[in-house]
Amino acid sequence: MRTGAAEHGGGAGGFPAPPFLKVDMRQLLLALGLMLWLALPARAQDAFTAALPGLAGGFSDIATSVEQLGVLGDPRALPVLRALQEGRLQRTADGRVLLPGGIDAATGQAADAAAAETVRLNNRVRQALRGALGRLQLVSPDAAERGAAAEAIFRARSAEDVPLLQAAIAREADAGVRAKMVLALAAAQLVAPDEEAKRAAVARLGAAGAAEARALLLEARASNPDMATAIDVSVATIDRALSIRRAAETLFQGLSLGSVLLLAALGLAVTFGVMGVINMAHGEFVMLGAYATFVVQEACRGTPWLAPWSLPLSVPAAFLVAAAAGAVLERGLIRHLYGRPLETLLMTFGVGMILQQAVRVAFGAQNREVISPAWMQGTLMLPGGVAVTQNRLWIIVFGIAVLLLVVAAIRFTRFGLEMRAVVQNRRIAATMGIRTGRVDALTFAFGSGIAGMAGVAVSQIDNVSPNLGTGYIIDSFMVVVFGGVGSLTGTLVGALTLGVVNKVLEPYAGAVLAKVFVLVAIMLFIQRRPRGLFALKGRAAES
Amino acid sequence: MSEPVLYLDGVSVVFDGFKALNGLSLIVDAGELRAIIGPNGAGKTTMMDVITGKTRPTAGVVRFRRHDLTKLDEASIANLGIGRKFQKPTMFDALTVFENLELALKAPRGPLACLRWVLTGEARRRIEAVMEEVGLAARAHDRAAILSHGQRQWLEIGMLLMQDPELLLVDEPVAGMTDQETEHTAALLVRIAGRRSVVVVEHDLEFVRALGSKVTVLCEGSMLSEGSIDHVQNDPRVVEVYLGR
Amino acid sequence: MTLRLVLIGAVLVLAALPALNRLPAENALHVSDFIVSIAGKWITYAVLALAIDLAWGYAGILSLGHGAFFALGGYAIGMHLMRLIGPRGVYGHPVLPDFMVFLGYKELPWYWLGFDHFPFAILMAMLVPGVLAGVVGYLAFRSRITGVYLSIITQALTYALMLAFFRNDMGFGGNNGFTDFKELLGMPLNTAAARGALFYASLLLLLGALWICSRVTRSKLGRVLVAIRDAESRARFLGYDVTQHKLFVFVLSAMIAGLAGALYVPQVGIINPGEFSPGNSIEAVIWVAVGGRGTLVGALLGAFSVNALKTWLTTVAPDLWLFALGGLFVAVTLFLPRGLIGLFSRAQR
Amino acid sequence: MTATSPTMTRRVALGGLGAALAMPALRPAFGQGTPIKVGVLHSLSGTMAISETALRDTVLMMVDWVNAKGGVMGRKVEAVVVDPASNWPLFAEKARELLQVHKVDATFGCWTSVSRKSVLPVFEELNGMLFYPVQYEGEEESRNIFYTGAAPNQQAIPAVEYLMSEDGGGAKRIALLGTDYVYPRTTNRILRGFLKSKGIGEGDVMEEYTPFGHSDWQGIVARVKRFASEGKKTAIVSTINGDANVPFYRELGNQGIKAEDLPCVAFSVGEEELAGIDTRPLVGHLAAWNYFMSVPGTPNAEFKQLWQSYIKNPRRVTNDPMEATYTGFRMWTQAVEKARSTKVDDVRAAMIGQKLMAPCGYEEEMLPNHHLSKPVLIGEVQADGQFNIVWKTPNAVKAENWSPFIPENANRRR
Repeated sequence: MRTGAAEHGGGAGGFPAPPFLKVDMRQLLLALGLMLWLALPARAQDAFTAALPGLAGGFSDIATSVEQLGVLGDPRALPVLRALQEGRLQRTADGRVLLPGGIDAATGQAADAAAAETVRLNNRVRQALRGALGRLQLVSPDAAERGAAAEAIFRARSAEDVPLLQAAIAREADAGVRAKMVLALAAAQLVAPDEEAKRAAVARLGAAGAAEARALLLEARASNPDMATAIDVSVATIDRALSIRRAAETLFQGLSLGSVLLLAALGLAVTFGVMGVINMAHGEFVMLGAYATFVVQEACRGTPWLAPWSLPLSVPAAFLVAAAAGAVLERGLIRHLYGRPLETLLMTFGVGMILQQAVRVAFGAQNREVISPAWMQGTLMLPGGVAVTQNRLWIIVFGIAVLLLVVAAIRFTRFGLEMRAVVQNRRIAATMGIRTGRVDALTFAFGSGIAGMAGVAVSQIDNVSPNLGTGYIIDSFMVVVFGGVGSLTGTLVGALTLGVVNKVLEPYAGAVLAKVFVLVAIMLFIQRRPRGLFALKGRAAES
Repeated sequence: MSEPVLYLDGVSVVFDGFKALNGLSLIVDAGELRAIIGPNGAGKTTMMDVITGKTRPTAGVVRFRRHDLTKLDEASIANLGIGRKFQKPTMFDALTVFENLELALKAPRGPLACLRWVLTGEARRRIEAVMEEVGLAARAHDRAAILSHGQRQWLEIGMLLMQDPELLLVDEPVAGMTDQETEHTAALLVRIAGRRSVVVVEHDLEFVRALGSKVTVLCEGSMLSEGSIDHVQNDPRVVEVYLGR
Repeated sequence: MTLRLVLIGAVLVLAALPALNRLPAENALHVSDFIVSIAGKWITYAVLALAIDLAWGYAGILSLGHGAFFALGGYAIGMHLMRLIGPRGVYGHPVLPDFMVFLGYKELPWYWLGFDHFPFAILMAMLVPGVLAGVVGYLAFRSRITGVYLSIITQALTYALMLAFFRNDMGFGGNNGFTDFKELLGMPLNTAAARGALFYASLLLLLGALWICSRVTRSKLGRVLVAIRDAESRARFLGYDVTQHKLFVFVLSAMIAGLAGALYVPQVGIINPGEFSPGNSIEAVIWVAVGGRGTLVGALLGAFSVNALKTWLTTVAPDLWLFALGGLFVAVTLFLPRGLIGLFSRAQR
Repeated sequence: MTATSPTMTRRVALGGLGAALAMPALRPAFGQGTPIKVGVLHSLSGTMAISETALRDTVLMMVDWVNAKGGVMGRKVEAVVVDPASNWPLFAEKARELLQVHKVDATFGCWTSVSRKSVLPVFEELNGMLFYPVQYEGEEESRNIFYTGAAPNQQAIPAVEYLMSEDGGGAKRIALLGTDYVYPRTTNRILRGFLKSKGIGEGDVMEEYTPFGHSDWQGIVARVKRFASEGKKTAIVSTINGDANVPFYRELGNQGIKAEDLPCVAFSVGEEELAGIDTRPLVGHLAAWNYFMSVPGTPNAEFKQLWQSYIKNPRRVTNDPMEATYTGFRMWTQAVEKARSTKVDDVRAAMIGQKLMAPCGYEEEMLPNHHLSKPVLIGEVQADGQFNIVWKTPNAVKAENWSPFIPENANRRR
């Protein structure tokens, strides 16, 4: 169900503009453009107005117009193209094109916008638009915008861009932007007729070591048979760089999968590892956490200054919701079954069924949308060109933070002390005045709450649906058993090992077989070490 | 002289750096009755565990006749002819007295053999005889779960008898027994010892005296003293660590 | 004794179902076609429950992967049924099943050979689960993996099999599995006669499984299993090789489950990897818990009552039945540790 | 007409109680005759509940709709709802129950192919009638099933043609990503045949399958990026099943794959699936369907209005399978009226040739092969989770359930 994004799309109010579209900047450019326009010869004015009606036509007309507007160098084109990109350009039935505010793009006069409709885009238009805007923005005073323009030209390159870029490079002061421009220049030179420049470009692209450069080189190889050897050398250079990067990325992917497993398993490491309770509803607690995230997000939606913080706010909320559910489950049901782990297992399976259906009835069976905040979107470039996705990076950080939190809670708090006391000797702990029932409830609530926090992370990468939990329960148990029941170190090492092994195997075996191999490997491993990697010795291992 | 039934030499067991047994050596001859005493944590139960295969020694030799016990699992060791009675009487609570004894009865132990097993008249007579001996004939069809502590001790001794082992390891057999029962148990063990070797671990010195056997004193995982009860009671080292307290 | 009488009565009623179905519809004793068609399925579930009870109720082996053995048996007979379709498939290939034609197989994979013979397929329906149980059981029991650890391992086993069977490249039809069966032993399926025959075959299997299980549980082996269940290490010190005994009963149980699966598939007309899903295995264990484990009658009672309840509730309360069923599982484990059968025996005392 | 609350409607289905309880006072009086029963066989729990509950609601909405109009042949229509719980053998059991116990005259149900395959023998044996509303792989034609979703030629092939066209970006290399089950496998096989006929070599096609509910797409998306770096314009064709799409699209967005560079066209992603995703990073990716909620025109406006007032939520989306359910239901009522009978054999005969101005804005017709003629629409994802229709066929396309791109269909038994 679409609840929130429709409001966003309407664009009337709270939707924050991406940074490069800041209004002041646009006005600045507009003013700059107008000044230049006044100084321009009449021929260009004609070409500009001549290109405009195409924007009111079909997609291919629009694309052609956009390309024309891009090469004209006419500053009036910039606001038109920008409006087009933002979906704010309108057209009327008689073929006039209107800027936002109902201004006729050709005349600059206010026009009747009543019957106008928005000009729609398709990918071909978007592609043309990117190249055109890139060319126009190469002179932008904003470095980030120039950088983006260089990247856009890199993708849209054509021979005509060569002089444009050469001029821009000469002007450029920012080293990072300059490097992008140099690369874009190489890309453009690759399709330009100058043979000498082309050879240099091949070498430069090879040194860049990027997958995009590789694509360009291979594309050029077909049309430049005489340069095949040089291109092959460059491609081989890129491939070498890429293979190292790929290994690093695989490692990151493994750690990322591992951190999700860690989060899902940490709560289980407490409830199963410390208390010996097999909670088959554990996955449902993760699900509750994800739904808590959704509810907090919805609650924050009305308050614009709060909305970006909904995800951090969800963490305590998810913890509390799942912990409360856990405490109720422990006090109400599980405590009657201590010492009967198998019955607990079956009973909690029934509880899981009930929780799932309850959420389905309350929230509907459809997926719920949890939006990633801007700081969790996109890719982060690490040194060496290793690309890591932001959301997964944050989940790794979150996983480590939760682990530290758990360790700290067990080591350094009164509750942790009482918990350890009860685990080691319930009777003696009771005689020393520890209310063991309360400690049991708190411990279980703590483990469940951690599962809830895992739900916050999972909501960023997976479906938020009533079935969410079922996908994590078996993996979590495998992590805990593999790592060693009752050992947090074991859970950490177990989760990360399984994640990395899975990701290393995946390209060779496929996603399914990789997982099957891992499961079989764990089963065999447990034959050798029935107590797991980091076996606890002594009393806890006896059960 | 015939070879010893049980031969332990330099046996050590280390748990997490703690030495439960420390170079223990012990020889038990055929038909011998041996009492073992020692303070808590002296390694008595660990020694039993090593002999019966529950715990693997870190170092040392453990032999039963010619068999190297360190290479065998519990079931194989039991089938060689070593029976064990636990400190805390352990049996199968869901089964009756009769069934517990039937399971202990020396017979083929494989699953198919058990499936085909038919209770012959002779086997029934043996079980009934043992039930008489341990005084549980009247409770033959009661589930073991409902027996009193003393009766459970007797049932476990009965199970030991049914196994017909060559070597009996008996851990604190008279805890929870009346004086009369204790005497009866002592007499029973002495009687058995003629034909079999018996190792008894016990705290109750009166009982040990009643056995009239050679006594080994363990302390901190190794042998402290060995000899008659009078000999060890007068050994100053024994007095210091054990009796003196 | 009373339980046995109830059991005999129940079997007689079951046996009479197809006959009662022939009565005119207005007769009070008339049983609808629908009941007859699902009763056959329930019987195979009951056999699965018996198999689980033998391992769990008597030997204390709580396998959360018995659904895997059931499904493997089903796949074995499913392969046979697929072979029997022959040139009647959509693409008219004389040997290859449709899905293989479709995925571009040129010839049958080696592991499909022999399944055109019914005795071979039935043998495989027992042997494949048996061998798998043997290997997994040997490894697990030898390493003394017990209790919840064993449950988790067996659950992972069925999960891994589910993932593997979902792959189309395995040659078992992927997610769609096998459907569109035509005949078995010369009888066209999807006729009342075939359903009757399969129903009685299932009933025979149930009786056979009951006989084997009670033969085991009433022998000394049964008492050894109980001994192992309650005090495994004590049984070892008595000289019982626990690994062997557990393995014996686990393999036997897997083979019974495999046979149940083999009769299940022709009756429901489909086998697909969903049968391996861990939830299915847990549900089957819960039938046993609901009925009362450690008594064979309890397993049967549980399988029939839970499935009847599920059939009824999924129609009368399609949105709420999970609450009812989940609540039942919770209530039974909390208040009726000995299951429904515990109610009866309590009443007897 | 939709004064009936969802809970009350449910109760009708639930207990089979009379309509008197649930229907408001201004309900028209029904003529003679017992109610006509329709079965609703959609999973309300388990993995498929995500997709199927909306279809259950659609059928209940249509039952209300037709009753408000005075029923069919003056008889009231009554829905029997069951929950097959995403369990395929249970689908077969419930189908049998609907037909034998509840004696329904028509059934609306199933989503996955395997559920349809599971109930097919039951419907054939008991001569029932099933309306199947989801796009599927074809290669089937049962006299007891009416397929109101798309066959592959009504979805997949036009979409790929579009990708290869100038407007679509002129793709020369295609990555086929799918969930490992029969619909993606078949569709991709058909597409491979099609691509070959268009001169695209084996080396320029990548095919990868993942399990249901696959949630970790990092590796696969990275591999697709690498596949795209071979110097030819590349596009992704996704037959990824519903649930796995959310993590897949999140990964696409996060790895910075822009639709301009590497467009992804999906066949199983509709408005409902997008409702679980932040679509802003995905603008420009494509989907091919026979209906989008954004289709202009009166039939669609009516359909949307009907749905949103029934479900009492003005923001609930409609999607293609819902439209197919709607179309199937209306055609069924037309056919019953035409045949003046609810008997399966009569209605089946009357169904062929039924026409309806469907919400997709085209007139659809039930063909003798039990499939519909349907238009093909290609939409681009917009920031608000709706689709912007960028291409459509001029007319409704006839369904080819036996694809000419599968060579084995030549020696198919008829």
